[in-house]
Amino acid sequence: MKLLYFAWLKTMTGVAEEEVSPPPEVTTVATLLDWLKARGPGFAEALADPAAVRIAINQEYARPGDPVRPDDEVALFPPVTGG
Amino acid sequence: MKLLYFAWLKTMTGVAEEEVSPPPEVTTVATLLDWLKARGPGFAEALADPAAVRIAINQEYARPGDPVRPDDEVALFPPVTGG
Amino acid sequence: MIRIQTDDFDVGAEIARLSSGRHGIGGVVAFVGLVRDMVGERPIEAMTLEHYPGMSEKMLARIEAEARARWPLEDSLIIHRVGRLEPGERIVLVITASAHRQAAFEACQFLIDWLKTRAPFWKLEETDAGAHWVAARADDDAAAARWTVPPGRDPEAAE
Amino acid sequence: MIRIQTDDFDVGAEIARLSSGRHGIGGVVAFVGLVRDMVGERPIEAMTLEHYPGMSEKMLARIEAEARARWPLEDSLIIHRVGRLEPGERIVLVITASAHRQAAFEACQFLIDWLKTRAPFWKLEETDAGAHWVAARADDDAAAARWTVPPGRDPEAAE
Repeated sequence: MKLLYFAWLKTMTGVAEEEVSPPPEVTTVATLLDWLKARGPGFAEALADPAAVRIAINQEYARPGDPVRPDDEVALFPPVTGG
Repeated sequence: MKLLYFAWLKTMTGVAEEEVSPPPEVTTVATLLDWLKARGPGFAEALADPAAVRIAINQEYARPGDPVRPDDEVALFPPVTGG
Repeated sequence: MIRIQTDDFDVGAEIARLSSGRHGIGGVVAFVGLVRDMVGERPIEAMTLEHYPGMSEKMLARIEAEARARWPLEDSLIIHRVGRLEPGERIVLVITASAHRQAAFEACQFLIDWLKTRAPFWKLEETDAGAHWVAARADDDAAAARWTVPPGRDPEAAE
Repeated sequence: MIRIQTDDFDVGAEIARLSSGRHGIGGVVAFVGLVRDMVGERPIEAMTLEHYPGMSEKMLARIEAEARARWPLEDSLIIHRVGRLEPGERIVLVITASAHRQAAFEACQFLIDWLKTRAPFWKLEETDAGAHWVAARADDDAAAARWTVPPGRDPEAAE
């Protein structure tokens, strides 16, 4: 699974892009976030407030209950501020 | 009194600009229009529908009851269509 | 600022002039009105814009002042052309600049809506059936009526 | 059409390109977003626009398609810059062209409102107190919420 981090999610986790192989119990956005939070204090802090984090699966906005699969591209980023 | 005509009021009356000296009973926009209508068929036709005619006195929109004075500049034109 | 002219205008240059060096501006909205080639089913060959010199400048300046009083604009510009124009040619330009986009959008719409119902300009259309003066549009009146005016502040007192 | 680029754009040239030879266009509305020099009381030295390559193009294209489905537009254009920009520099350009001005105004506002809440771009502001990521604005959400979407047609399904 490819993970992408943008804006302060990139700064706080220290990661822009990575390949991960989550355990089988990671089947949804919500369980993926729980697994990521346990990876270290930067991740725990960055993902502490789920309302502040937007998720896209294969470049489509996703909800906490949406399924994630091993070959997905999952992006984590704050609410957008362009324009 | 200086009269100005624009758009189809100019075309129908055949006048762009003229100096007139209306009789003393012409004291308002409404009485001025009545006097002008009596000047000939072009004027009568052009001024037949008062709702289709806008009046400006000294370059300010005016109402039928507003006073007109001998040294005024009075313009007659249809509803505007610029922009 | 307002200008009435026969010459064409340069939209990009006018936006740049209005916003250059003014770094409090976050959003600029520009409206450009163009001569269309059809009126209903009938092709238009050209259009002649007539105005009431003196009053047209006065009304544009007053409409602009009203917009500046209602919205926090950093700057604004109205240019209206007069004379003969062919399809595709620019007729009018309205630019508004503000710290935030909402004020710029509202003021720009207000300016063009009011200009279309209050500034003394008239269009003569040339078609293959001859030339005719364009009739005022009821939807322009409706658009202008959206911008409700407090009593005594209407720039066109008669309507 | 949509473009994401580091280079500046020429507003006048883009409006001319979009409207030239298309004589059914009666009104063009352009919005230009600029880098302001202050955020609250603090001067901004520069701003860096980051985006999610791939998804940003996809979202802009979808937002534009939505506007074209909702309003009778003759054409439209969105250009969004990325990279480092200083106060006064242009960030974004949205142009809409229609036979009548009302559709062009509404579609232009819709495009910038939705772009600001759905297209994956982020601003990093540099001030004398250091660099910080700009927080999303509640009034941008409110502006986007005006454009009520029929169920199942929301381009951002998650919100």
